[in-house]
Amino acid sequence: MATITSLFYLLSAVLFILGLKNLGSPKTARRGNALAMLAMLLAVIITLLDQRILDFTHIILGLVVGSAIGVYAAKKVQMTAMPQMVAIFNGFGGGASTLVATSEYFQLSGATEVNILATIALSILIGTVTFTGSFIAFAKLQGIMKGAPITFPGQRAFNGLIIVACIVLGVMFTRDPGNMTPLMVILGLAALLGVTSVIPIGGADMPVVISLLNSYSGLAAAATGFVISNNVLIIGGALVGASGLILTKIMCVAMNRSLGNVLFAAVGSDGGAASGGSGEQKQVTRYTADDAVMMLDNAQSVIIVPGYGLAVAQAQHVLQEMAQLLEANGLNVKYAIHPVAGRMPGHMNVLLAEANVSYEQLYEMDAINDDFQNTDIALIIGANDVVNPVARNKKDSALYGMPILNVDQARTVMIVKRSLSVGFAGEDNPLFYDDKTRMLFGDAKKMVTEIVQILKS
Amino acid sequence: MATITSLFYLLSAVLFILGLKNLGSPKTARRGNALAMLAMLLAVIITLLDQRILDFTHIILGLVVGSAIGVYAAKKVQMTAMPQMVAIFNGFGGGASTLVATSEYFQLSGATEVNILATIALSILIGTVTFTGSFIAFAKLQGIMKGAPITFPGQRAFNGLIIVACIVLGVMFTRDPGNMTPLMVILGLAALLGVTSVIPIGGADMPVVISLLNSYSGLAAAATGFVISNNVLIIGGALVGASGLILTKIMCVAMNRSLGNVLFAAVGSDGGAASGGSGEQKQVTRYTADDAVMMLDNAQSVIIVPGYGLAVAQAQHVLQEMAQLLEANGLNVKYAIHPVAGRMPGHMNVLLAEANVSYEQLYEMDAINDDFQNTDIALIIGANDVVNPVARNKKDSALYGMPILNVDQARTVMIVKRSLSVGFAGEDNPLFYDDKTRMLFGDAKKMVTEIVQILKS
Amino acid sequence: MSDDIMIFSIYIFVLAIFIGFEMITKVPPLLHTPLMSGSNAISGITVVGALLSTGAGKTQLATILGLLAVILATINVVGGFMVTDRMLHMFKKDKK
Amino acid sequence: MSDDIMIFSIYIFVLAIFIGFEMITKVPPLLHTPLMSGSNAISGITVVGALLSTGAGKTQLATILGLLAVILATINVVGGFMVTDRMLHMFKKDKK
Amino acid sequence: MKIGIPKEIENGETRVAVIPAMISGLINDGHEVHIETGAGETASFSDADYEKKGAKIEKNVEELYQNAEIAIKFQAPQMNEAVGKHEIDLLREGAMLLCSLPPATHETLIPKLRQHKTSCFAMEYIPRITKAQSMDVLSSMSTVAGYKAVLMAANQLGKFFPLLMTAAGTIPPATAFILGAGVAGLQAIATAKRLGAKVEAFDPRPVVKEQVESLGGHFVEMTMPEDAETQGGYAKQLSDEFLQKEREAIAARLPKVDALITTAQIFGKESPLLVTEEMVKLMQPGSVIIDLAAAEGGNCELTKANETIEKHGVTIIGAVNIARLIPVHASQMHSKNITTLLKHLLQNESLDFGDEITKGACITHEGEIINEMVKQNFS
Amino acid sequence: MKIGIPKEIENGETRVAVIPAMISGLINDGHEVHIETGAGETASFSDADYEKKGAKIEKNVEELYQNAEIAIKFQAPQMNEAVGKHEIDLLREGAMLLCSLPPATHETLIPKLRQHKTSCFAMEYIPRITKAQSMDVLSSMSTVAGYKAVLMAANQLGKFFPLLMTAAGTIPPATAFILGAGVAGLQAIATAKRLGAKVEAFDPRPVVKEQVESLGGHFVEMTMPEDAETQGGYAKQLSDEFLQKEREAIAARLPKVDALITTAQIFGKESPLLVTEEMVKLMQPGSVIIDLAAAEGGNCELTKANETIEKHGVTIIGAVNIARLIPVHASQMHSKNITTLLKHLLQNESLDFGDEITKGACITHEGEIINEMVKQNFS
Ligand SMILES: NC(=O)c1ccc[n+]([C@@H]2O[C@H](COP(=O)([O-])OP(=O)(O)OC[C@H]3O[C@@H](n4cnc5c(N)ncnc54)[C@H](OP(=O)(O)O)[C@@H]3O)[C@@H](O)[C@H]2O)c1
Ligand SMILES: NC(=O)c1ccc[n+]([C@@H]2O[C@H](COP(=O)([O-])OP(=O)(O)OC[C@H]3O[C@@H](n4cnc5c(N)ncnc54)[C@H](OP(=O)(O)O)[C@@H]3O)[C@@H](O)[C@H]2O)c1
Ligand SMILES: NC(=O)c1ccc[n+]([C@@H]2O[C@H](COP(=O)([O-])OP(=O)(O)OC[C@H]3O[C@@H](n4cnc5c(N)ncnc54)[C@H](O)[C@@H]3O)[C@@H](O)[C@H]2O)c1
Ligand SMILES: NC(=O)c1ccc[n+]([C@@H]2O[C@H](COP(=O)([O-])OP(=O)(O)OC[C@H]3O[C@@H](n4cnc5c(N)ncnc54)[C@H](O)[C@@H]3O)[C@@H](O)[C@H]2O)c1
Repeated sequence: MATITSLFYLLSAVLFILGLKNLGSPKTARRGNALAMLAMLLAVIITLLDQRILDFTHIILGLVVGSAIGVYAAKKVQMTAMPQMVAIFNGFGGGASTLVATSEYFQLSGATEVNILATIALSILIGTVTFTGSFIAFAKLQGIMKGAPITFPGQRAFNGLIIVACIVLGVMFTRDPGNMTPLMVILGLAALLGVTSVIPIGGADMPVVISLLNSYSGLAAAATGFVISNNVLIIGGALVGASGLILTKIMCVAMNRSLGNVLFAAVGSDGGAASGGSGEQKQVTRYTADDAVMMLDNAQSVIIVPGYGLAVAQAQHVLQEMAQLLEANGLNVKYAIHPVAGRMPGHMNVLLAEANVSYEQLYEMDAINDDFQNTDIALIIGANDVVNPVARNKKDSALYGMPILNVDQARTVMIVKRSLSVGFAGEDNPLFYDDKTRMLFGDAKKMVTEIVQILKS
Repeated sequence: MATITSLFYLLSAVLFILGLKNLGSPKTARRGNALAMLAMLLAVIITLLDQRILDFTHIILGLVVGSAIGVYAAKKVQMTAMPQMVAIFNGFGGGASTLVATSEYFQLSGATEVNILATIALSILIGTVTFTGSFIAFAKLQGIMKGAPITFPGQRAFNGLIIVACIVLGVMFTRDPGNMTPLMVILGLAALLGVTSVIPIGGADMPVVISLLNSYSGLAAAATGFVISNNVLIIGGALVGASGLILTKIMCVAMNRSLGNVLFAAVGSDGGAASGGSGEQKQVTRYTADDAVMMLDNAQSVIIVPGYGLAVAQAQHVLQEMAQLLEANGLNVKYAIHPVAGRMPGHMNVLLAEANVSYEQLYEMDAINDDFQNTDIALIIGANDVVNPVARNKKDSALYGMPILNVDQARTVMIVKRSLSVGFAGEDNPLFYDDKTRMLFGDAKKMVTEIVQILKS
Repeated sequence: MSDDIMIFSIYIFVLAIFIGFEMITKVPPLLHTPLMSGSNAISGITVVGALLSTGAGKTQLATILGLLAVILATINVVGGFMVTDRMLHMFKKDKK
Repeated sequence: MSDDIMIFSIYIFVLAIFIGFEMITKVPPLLHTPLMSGSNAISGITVVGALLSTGAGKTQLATILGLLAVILATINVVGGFMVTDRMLHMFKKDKK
Repeated sequence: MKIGIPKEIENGETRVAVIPAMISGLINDGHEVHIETGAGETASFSDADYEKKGAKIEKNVEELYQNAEIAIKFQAPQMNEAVGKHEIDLLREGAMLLCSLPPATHETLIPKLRQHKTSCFAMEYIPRITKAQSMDVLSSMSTVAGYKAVLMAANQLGKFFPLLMTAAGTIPPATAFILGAGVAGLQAIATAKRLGAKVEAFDPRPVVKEQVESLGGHFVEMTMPEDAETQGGYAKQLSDEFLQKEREAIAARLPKVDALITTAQIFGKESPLLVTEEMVKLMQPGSVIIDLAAAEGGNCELTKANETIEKHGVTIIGAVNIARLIPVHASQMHSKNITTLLKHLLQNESLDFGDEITKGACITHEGEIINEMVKQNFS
Repeated sequence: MKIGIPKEIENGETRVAVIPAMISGLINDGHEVHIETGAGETASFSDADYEKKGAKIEKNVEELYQNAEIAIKFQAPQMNEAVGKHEIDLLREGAMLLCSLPPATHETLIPKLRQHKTSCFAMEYIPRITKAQSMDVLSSMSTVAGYKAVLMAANQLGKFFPLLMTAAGTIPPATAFILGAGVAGLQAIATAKRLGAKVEAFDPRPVVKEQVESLGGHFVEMTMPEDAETQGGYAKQLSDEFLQKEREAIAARLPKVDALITTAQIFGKESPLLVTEEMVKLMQPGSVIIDLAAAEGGNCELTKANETIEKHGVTIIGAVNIARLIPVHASQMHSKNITTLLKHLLQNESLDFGDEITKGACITHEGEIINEMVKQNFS
């Protein structure tokens, strides 16, 4: 019987592995989630069949209550509040690990091996840090707590001290498991550590912290697995522990930060990369080539708006390659040519002709300006003035009165340029800070080449 | 003590994993091999420290003799004979597994669990199939045995029958472990199975078979691990078993075959894809874009020879991108333009100018023909007649007397075209079958694009 | 827990860690949150421990703690998977 | 071998299989033979079993078989790693 | 209002101020359009084309002028020999006149315009600001000229422009050297590059380097004693010291240049002398110089406006107004420019001299000189 | 041997048979080269350039011919009005003559050549086989002509070739239609494409479609009643039925064509009539036709060889020998072709009429007609 159970747990573990693998790639993510759900269901069912379970009342109560809350929360939460929801769920997971370990402690009978005791302490430590840490992250994101870093002198030393204390207490605990004081102190210190290690981190960095805490909660689960000698816990926990760490690293890389910098530098503020205007902080949405491809994958139509930057980067050939790939993927691709794009009349025409873009794909401003509103993506490559909305309404602007391309009517605007700096007319461009705009910072040739590569793979 | 040993074995297992991972990518392969060696050394040392070992004489004898033979063989073997050497080593590995299992059988004392017995039988079965199968593969490759498939009616049914018989015998054995006859019959049948399952496979497909047998020998080692309850054997064996299977699949894909087709179709003949001339089989070396990049990575100079196929494929833009990447990697890149490449005077010039290839990189035939001999790679893209050596010496050829580019003086010649078909003049091109020529079959644009992608990643 | 089992558990842990490292290689930023959420739900596997603690409940305290654990873990699991699914749904919305 | 240990061994085996599958993804054809050779050398890990069989040799026969096993496995290991190294060396030859 | 479009009378003019396609727009704006018979002929537009769009064909030019509240011309007014009267004298008192009015004509024409109380708007005085780009006839004609200059050079040269590696030997690419990379210069760079020449360029404005390179041209660097860029896109008369250095740098390249296209102009001033006779001698026999600055004295010492001469084996084309050699499209662009200006001027009830464009473009109005620059020069 | 290179006397000829750069090669092969004074002038090569390479300048053309064992000319021999003698009569008895000898000249020239026992080798009769590509002067001159034809068309057209989207409106691209995609046609396609035109092309040989597309041109399909390709790269005289269909297909495109370049030729025959007067009327006023087949009657009914005419608003250029408008490089290519032929002819002690090229190119030798095709036509 135990053998059969074990083998089913193994099956569950295998499904977790497959689920996680599939979750990591856009095409299979939904299947991955389904596999992971299946794995969880299987694990729960096997467990319920375990002969050690004597009483089902509490179990059913717990499952029903938990499911109800889970479903409610998941349905109610707004898309924009996803990160904090994940944070709070994560906290619950960590809390659960602490509770299980504590519960197991109270069920210990007679002499117990050191390793069981040690993993109990470890499980409580990690679980509780995850619990309180996640709640701080939640509070910061939800606005309950100030997003800005909260620091006090000696913070890092203080945190270090807590960890040392926990280790000492842990050793004390394994020496004299009967005395539960050290365990409770560990619990308390861990709760404190969760708070003190998250408060110095800024709101903008919270997603990274949540990912890290997620990794912790996996480790907590694995530790619990050691406590109750259950392999599926060990495997599931270890998977999450490891993949969470990798994900954390990936997220740091995407932000151009190191993990150490995120955790200890206390620089995160509310916005993403902000700049431009005088004084007031404006926010832009940064995208990577990967994001762009994901958007393009889900779009049906794209209008490409080339500008002087395309010419400077000499990106016309690769742009044409990208357009061809997109067309092969079933997108409707057009080019919108503003009459004064570039630095001489017909500048864009020369470039695009060189790259063999068919004349049929080129539209002059008047012919295409009404199409933007029915277009999924306006992809602006090295243009600036010709899409600058100040031309419409800022009377004192040098651009005022010049007709522009209505890119802002497209569902999404993606802009490839190297920075937030101005174009020929020297006017700041509010489009960069628009809600529907995504900035792809980089040299046009490099960025489009990246997109092409991803489209191909 | 046992705990420590186990942990060291774990370390060894981890090193194996890292070693294997590194072995799979060109940049890290040598490090991977070193890590795997280290892992093996560690495993052997830990084992030697095992207190169960009472007598070292045989061990030392075995290690010394084995090492001597191994070193000798590894030093003597010619590069071209590598596949058969791997086959024979692999056979020895399988044989060793069989011997260990047999030895363990003779050391069994008292009642033994079914699972031990079952794994002994399994280990012997797989190990022996590997052993004899590898030797047949060796014999075929070395020319000791005819490379062509050897088939007899009912071969597959016969092999199936052997497997069924082995299972029956295995069950018998676990029922009455004292009776060693079933085990010995299994051994005999396995030996036969190794032979009968490899002889119908042609010489050209042998590398795939060796890879598959390699996977088997991993599984045999894992089975042995179960027999002696040793995790490092289980892990190491499982790693090889799984990765060997994947590699086998990759190799099949590279040959455009399915594994089933390789194992059962009995089509493999001596050559690779051969074609062309009348009757006599000529052999070409096929390369993939990956191979090409590996060669380019290790080269210092490349001369690109464009021809009419470049124009047809409109691959000029991506070719220029490739050249730029190669230059960025430190290669010396030149273009050699044959006076009549393409279909009109200056055809290549128009194309390459459109792609913004600098005039300084273009060399006319007379200016570059002497450079080929000092060039690592001549990369021919969609050209044919202009590099056809029959122009030099085949008097009755339409090309005879036309000066050609001396690409055959380069160290390696790589040719991108879609097939082995002829060019404008309708003459077969013996260069395709030259020893130093590698054919990259495919549309020029697609192939060069692939190369670009790999160069970038 | 015997030393043997401990050792085996460590083997399993280490191997699972390796798998975890290998599974995730290149994730587009838009998938960061869903992936985090999904793997967070997986870490709710601790529900198995909670069930055993509660069900086997040798003391009242242990059972209560176990019950709490079941509730928290279930929220994590159920909410986590559902939220992930919602997020993943979103990405498909434009493809008509 | 107890059932428990058998189960654990199976876990380890399965996890290791997964790792094996994941490790190798895209291998350029030129690396096929070296990779095969290198992983073949790894499968010579059976030498550990051979050493134990020989060293613990409870019967003459077992010892002899073990000795043979040691020899074969050692050839596999030593020869395999060396040959792999030679092949890998080759690829670097042009880089002066 | 009543718009009159006379036929251009300047010798060699082929363009027409407004093409048929633009007539409908004017009529939609409530105007009545009269056009002199045959006005579009040289640009391949027939009277019938105009009539189809709603214009009225007028045979008598005197009547055309007399009826017109607004007269639209391409070139500056001049003596109409056929009727023996100056075009300004043909105008109604106080009429509006849209045309070109280059600085050189001011001395004779402005007094006449003031006298007739003509509201004269000159295309070249429209401020070169972003929102006026669609009225910028200088840019339009420079675009045509830059393109045409390269065609003329390629057509004149006894060599190929592109590199050709053929069975009959290798033809090296021609080298085109473009002096001045304004609108015309950039277009010349792009066109020469398209045809496959090696293209080099120089301009004293440092921002231009990137622009030249964005077209695949090679920017020739030279040490410059001063920053040469001024507000509004005009280059100021550069110091003699600078020009001396520049000439040295140019001379160094000339032996390898097959086609030299010079476009260096300074609005309202004589063009800078960039190529002396000595320098022409450095060029290979058979080379070509297209001097787009010919009208303002030329960038080359030997240039004769409107003439093609050969000296020291080099052909020198004094290219004046060569946009007229592409009459169809030059007229199309001009029509767009001038009608956009008209629309701008008439957007309010009355002319709004608070408006930058209206004020800048207006030379005379009710007998006064309006444009500040002209006023200063004139007094 | 003694080589003599006279100055070309044909009216309008600018090219020279051998350029200075090729003289050294001839001298290295042991020849002595005499060239008539001023022979290279029109191609920008001075006597000094030739002397530098070792040629001797000869003032007296009669002496030049009398001393020459081998005479090398570009054009077919003709009456030299200056000395009052026919060039063949100037030749030494039994001399070798390398030149052009188009079929139309045969009737008058071959008897003279036989009479003087001239070993005459005609460039256009070199078999168009792979190894003779470096002697193929037809390909060389077609290359020049194809390029030049586009320049002429672009220069003549009152429109832009490329598409331009500007502040002064959008200039649509010109459409260039190339009939016949042989060497000249392909070069024209490439050049027009470079300049930014929309390019369409047609040729009855089906293999040409891929070639046109490899240059970015659009191949116009038409249903063809017969396969039109024959051995050796020549198109045979196509049936009337085919030509009728072809004209219909062409007519369907003409209203949108701005520049029509026709290159359809059938060696030794009159060129096929592809564009009738009716069809010309379909074209827009201002359009251009460059007829490269003008010398052999032209592909357009209205074509007048060597003339530029305007009819129905369309300019039709009867382009004969326009390679001479790029004298430098046309001469360079010809030099390479003709010296390669000479080298080939002299590679053995005596002329080897077993050799395909020697036999093919030789029109007359010791009084006999050698080339099979000529022999047949002549008897
Ligand atoms: N067409 C004409 O005839 C003509 C003539 C004269 C002036 N103009 C003026 O030029 C302007 C044209 O507008 P536009 O939108 O085409 O150009 P723009 O407003 O000058 O903006 C070009 C943008 O391209 C970006 N860029 C430069 N190099 C890049 C690179 N390598 N990769 C990616 N991005 C790059 C720059 O931003 P980063 O620095 O952040 O990358 C810059 O903001 C108008 O103001 C027009 O009036 C036009
Ligand atoms: N330059 C001139 O003026 C001129 C004029 C007339 C004739 N020719 C003749 O043309 C020939 C030119 O020699 P060449 O070496 O340039 O060309 P070629 O000998 O005609 O060979 C071109 C090769 O390109 C390959 N190809 C075609 N499409 C391809 C694609 N999409 N991707 C990859 N490969 C493709 C074809 O092989 P697959 O089908 O296997 O892909 C073909 O063998 C000479 O014989 C010359 O005499 C030249
Ligand atoms: N804001 C706008 O929208 C707008 C509109 C039109 C033009 N412009 C700008 O104005 C610039 C000039 O316009 P343009 O083409 O009418 O100029 P232009 O015809 O007056 O002069 C041509 C060029 O000659 C150059 N030049 C002057 N002295 C020279 C010398 N000694 N040597 C070499 N070159 C010399 C000038 O720098 C200029 O680039 C344009 O390039 C453009 O950037 C801007
Ligand atoms: N083997 C070689 O090396 C070599 C050398 C030179 C040329 N060639 C081949 O010969 C071909 C023709 O050479 P060419 O340019 O001297 O030919 P050409 O000047 O004799 O004729 C020009 C073109 O006119 C076309 N034509 C004939 N009748 C036509 C009609 N009714 N409508 C439209 N087009 C018509 C022909 O097909 C040919 O393409 C070349 O394209 C080339 O492929 C081969």
